[in-house]
Amino acid sequence: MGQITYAAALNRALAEAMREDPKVVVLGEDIGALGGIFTVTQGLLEEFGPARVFETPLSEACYVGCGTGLALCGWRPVVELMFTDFLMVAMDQVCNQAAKLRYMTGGQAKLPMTLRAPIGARNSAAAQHSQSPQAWFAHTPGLRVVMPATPADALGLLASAIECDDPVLVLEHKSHYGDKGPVPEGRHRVPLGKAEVKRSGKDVTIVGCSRMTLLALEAAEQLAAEGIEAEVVDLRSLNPLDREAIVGSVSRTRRAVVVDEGVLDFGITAEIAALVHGELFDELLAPVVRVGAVHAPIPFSPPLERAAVPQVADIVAAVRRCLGKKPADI
Amino acid sequence: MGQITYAAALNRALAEAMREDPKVVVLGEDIGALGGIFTVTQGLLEEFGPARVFETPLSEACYVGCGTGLALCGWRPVVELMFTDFLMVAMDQVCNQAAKLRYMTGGQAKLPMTLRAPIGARNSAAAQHSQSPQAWFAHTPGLRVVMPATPADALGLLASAIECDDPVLVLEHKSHYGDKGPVPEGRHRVPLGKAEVKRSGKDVTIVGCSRMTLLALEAAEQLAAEGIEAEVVDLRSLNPLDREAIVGSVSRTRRAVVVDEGVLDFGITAEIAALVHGELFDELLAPVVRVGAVHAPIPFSPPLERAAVPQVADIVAAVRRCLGKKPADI
Amino acid sequence: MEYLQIYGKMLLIRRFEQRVAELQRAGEVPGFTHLYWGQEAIATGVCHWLTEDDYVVSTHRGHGHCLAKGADAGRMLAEIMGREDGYCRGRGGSMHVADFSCGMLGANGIVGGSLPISTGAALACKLAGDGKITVAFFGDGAVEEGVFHESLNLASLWSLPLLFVCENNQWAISVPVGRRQAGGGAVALAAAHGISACAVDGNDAVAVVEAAGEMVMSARQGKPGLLNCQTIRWGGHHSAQPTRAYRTEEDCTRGEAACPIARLGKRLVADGEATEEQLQAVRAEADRAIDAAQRFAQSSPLPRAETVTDYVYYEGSAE
Amino acid sequence: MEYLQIYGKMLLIRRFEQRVAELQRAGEVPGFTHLYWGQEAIATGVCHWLTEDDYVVSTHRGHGHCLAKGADAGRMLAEIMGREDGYCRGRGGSMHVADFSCGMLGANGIVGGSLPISTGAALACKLAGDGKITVAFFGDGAVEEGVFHESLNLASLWSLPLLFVCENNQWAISVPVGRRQAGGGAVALAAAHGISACAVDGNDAVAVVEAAGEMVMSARQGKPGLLNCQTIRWGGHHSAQPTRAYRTEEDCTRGEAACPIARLGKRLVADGEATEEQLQAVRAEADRAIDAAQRFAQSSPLPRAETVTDYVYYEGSAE
Ligand SMILES: Cc1ncc(C[n+]2csc(CCOP(=O)(O)OP(=O)(O)O)c2C)c(N)n1
Ligand SMILES: Cc1ncc(C[n+]2csc(CCOP(=O)(O)OP(=O)(O)O)c2C)c(N)n1
Ligand SMILES: [Mg+2]
Ligand SMILES: [Mg+2]
Repeated sequence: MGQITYAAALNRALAEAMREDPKVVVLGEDIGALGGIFTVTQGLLEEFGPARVFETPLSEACYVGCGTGLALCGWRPVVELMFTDFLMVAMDQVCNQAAKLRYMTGGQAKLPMTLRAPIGARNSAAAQHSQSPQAWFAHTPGLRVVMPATPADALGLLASAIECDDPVLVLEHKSHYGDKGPVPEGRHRVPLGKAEVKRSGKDVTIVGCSRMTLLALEAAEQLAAEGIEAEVVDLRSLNPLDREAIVGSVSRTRRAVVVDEGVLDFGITAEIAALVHGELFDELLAPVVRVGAVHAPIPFSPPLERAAVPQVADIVAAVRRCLGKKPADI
Repeated sequence: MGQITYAAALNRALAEAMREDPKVVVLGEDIGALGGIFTVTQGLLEEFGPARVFETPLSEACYVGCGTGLALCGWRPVVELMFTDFLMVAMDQVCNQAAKLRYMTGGQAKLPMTLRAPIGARNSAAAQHSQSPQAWFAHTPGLRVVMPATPADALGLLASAIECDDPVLVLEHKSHYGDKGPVPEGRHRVPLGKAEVKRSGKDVTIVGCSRMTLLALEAAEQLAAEGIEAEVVDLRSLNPLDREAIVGSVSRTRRAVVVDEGVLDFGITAEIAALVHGELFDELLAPVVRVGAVHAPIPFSPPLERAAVPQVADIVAAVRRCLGKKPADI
Repeated sequence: MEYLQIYGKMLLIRRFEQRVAELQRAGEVPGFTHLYWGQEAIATGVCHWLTEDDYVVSTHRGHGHCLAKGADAGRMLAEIMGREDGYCRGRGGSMHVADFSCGMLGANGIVGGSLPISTGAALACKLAGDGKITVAFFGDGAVEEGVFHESLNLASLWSLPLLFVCENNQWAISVPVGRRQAGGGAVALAAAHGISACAVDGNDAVAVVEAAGEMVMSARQGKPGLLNCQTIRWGGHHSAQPTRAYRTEEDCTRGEAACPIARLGKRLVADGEATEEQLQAVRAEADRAIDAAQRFAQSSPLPRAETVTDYVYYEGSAE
Repeated sequence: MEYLQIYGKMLLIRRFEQRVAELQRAGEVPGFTHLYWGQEAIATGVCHWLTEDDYVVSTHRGHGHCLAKGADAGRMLAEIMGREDGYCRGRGGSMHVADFSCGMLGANGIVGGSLPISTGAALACKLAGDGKITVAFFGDGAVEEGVFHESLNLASLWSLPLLFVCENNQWAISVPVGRRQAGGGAVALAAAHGISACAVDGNDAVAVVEAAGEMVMSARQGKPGLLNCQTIRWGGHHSAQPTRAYRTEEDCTRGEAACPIARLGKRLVADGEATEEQLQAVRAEADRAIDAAQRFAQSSPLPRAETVTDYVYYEGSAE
């Protein structure tokens, strides 16, 4: 398996899909000559030309809607949002139109549109370029949501998203684009709705997705040195949510920590925690511990930005708490 | 105490605030001569004139932003959205601008803006006029969210919202506008962030807000006939969330059912359930039971619409399940 | 002959809307319906030039567009009555009625919401390269929404085969256009975006047909256009709304005086293109069609509650 | 004398941006900064006519607007460096810098995002009735966003004391305006909305001052206007972006040739309004001011992590 970056893996998924299926087209801002501000669409304009690669004006609502119209008429648009934050300008087109059209038309509409958008607090991009609002989209029936953590998952999930006949939102993490990882050479698909145990362990389950999966793996390493064996479940998809995988893992470890980069209150971790408590009421040895972003917009200044979103140390501390260890015990 | 409708109570809150404070102005579509499609702004144009009552063009993003600008410059705008669904067109202005400006400016901005918007599935208004997306807004730091269930709370919460120096979203329920209820004659305020026990009981706590509070009260009546005494906690505010009231009630009843009209998955009930399980891990006698809308947009046809959102019978069934009674037991 | 057909289509729409209003008063139509009566010349005149392969997108006031594009009155009425045999199996209702089989991509409950979607349908037409076009119908209120502007820009920039048809009935619910828009309105805005635009009397079917004919032809050649049709909203904003609360008596009755159907009928007879008897026959035919539609709709069952989560996704069910 | 002050302000902005770029290369400025260099004549020429009581709203490229409106370079630089003594206590950074004490209501990370807010500030000015106005600065890219259109309509409809200032530097990141907009651009669109608009050479400080003077006066009388300033983006979209990837060498260097500061300086000397020595003194003064600003910023501490949830709400803390 070659080592390529997350951005290159996404790029490969796009290029392969465009080669295989002439109906796949891409739309977005600065995705032509520049190749996207995170380089994910590099080379596509050269290879596929301007009848497949549509560089749009600065009007997110319109070009998301344009993707919807294309999809309704038999195309497979992949629409890049420069930052997930800008989806707010297109919220009606995403959540009120695309996500609902199939249902509202009683199954007439088929809407194979993929939306790609970067999340995450990184490099002091501040409050309007750093959000992780996945909870909003996971709360929107009709919209599939996936959040790859690694280059291989980025390739496999984006490829599956493009092949899916429903609208899929692929939330990419800004911190990952430059990260290298092993990626299978040939055809590679990660099915929507399948979590993956990225590390096995018997003492506690850490559930996360996107960047939090990577931090959870780091936390698990540190904990291993203390003799705590953490299992790391990477959700990969929020919709469909792999409830079986979550419950399956925690039914073995009987303890769970859930981590998310979004705001903690009313966020992703609440659903997972409620699920685990509900399903494993008698098995759980301790309350689920939730870790998420603070109750604030993402701040600019580096020490504040770091304090705003979960860090490895926060996950380690949460696991210890879940295992009933007071900070003083350690 | 006189009996007035929910709509009249909201109208009274607006008129009183405008009389007391010349800085209070209202903006929205059809709020002038027509008095708002749900009659909440009736008479305001006549009493306060066009320099206090601003009927806007059909451009939600712009007039929400206009409210923000007014608030930044010392006014107290109350902005009416005709349906909560249309907030999606203004999402950036609500969640990316208004909610964040105080933080992003390091406390310089003071943003006393009230947004009013009707939620709820009622009368076959279908997928784009029936949503209850409160979870999105409760997940947005910087934005206060309240959801009155009764005329008295509508008056008291809207009055408090207008006096609050932060942006407050008042989610009104479409089904309630015509409902009458007792309302105190004089000055009446309901503080933001205070839940209310609307019925006492010892066997189980039902937590809800807005219309679900009323259904919970009906359910409690039915259950009382079976000898089950349910306590009904009306959240009234989602932000601030009255965690103490929830935990306090469930710590006595040791069983909880949480109801919300929004989509169940990743919705409001998840946060409440996670909270209760986390805080009362050893006290709870049974897993929290969650009741919410199905995983679908709100359908048009009456039998489907009814099936989509929680009904009294669903709450009754949930309580029985929480008490460990199988449907066959009853 | 052509115009007799147009007369018949307009009449079908009128009778359809009248029946909807009746059925709604009788409690058989749930929710609110925004009736198209009085505006029939626009949908009919524009769709006259379209084939089944062309697309249209529509608004909350979409019954007329649907019928004019070729949808079946029975399945439409079934939808509006929330029945299982409706086009959207009762999930959509009046505000979301759609018939993909005839290129009608949907009414829309969000003012302006279908305009961005129309740019995508038009881009699909352009990519297909076979002369297909998309028509976006919208009201004067939609002109105020930002997506109108974004969609005009995209259509102009990409030379989309897209015809914007503004139905300027002067009202958005209770507010007249002059209290909502400054400046030159849809025509001026389109022109500023480099889109050729013209205004037409939307109560004159012949004028609409002629103006639309040219614009449809241009659109087929990749030249987007905008047609601003002056018209009149006959009733309240929706069927249950008392309109006299905010409209003068004169404004309320002006519509019937300008009735596009009566006007076309008179003209056909005066020009010797049709006899009074022929018109009578067309009217009788419309009545029969609506009666049949009603029978079809009323005989269709309501959807079963257990199916509430069907059709959310293409693949698999909710989860 | 007036123009010598304007020269000094432009130079202050230039030196500020140069220092930001240096500090960024040295790793002292987190994130990305969108530098205003080359566009100084616009902010300076427009703000020349404003008092402390007038409001401005700005964009991601907002340093110039801030300084021109009267913000302190030290507190700004502290903000951009993420320090506790920055205007926003390090919470905002370059893209959200604001100084309410001088009426600068904030840069904005969302293209077009501040335009709706400007209508509210302008309505506040109108309601105050004391001749105050609001100026909204935005780039040519913002013209494509729907809120631009909505805001123009509202300003026109309500006769808001609002001046729209488009800084047309021809680029939005890597895409030139011709590949993003069809039609007549900001001026034509404003005119279609009934707003008086004109274009001006944004690299010519004198031209900007003169054009802005008239428009500010009109705005004070409740007549909104739009000023479209042609200018040039000197560098990459942000300070770290290599610009030559998508721009011709010629386009990259054309800015320096048209430098508004050098141009004004030459003109002042040629017209006998200033001597070379006076300009020299102004330059030295700007350098001193920026050095002082840097010392101030560098001596300010970073915010403490424990304060991360401060300033979310006015009343009480996060919970
Ligand atoms: C984004 C949005 N804002 C407001 C509404 C509420 N609304 C429904 S129809 C309507 C009036 C629309 O006027 P116009 O576009 O002229 O169409 P008409 O009703 O006159 O046919 C309004 C305000 C809506 N549905 N969507
Ligand atoms: C709604 C939104 N879309 C996209 C972006 C990303 N973005 C930031 S600046 C920029 C270019 C803006 O161009 P222009 O308005 O001309 O300003 P300039 O950078 O040229 O000063 C873009 C696309 C954004 N910040 N907000
Ligand atoms: Mg209208
Ligand atoms: Mg630009």
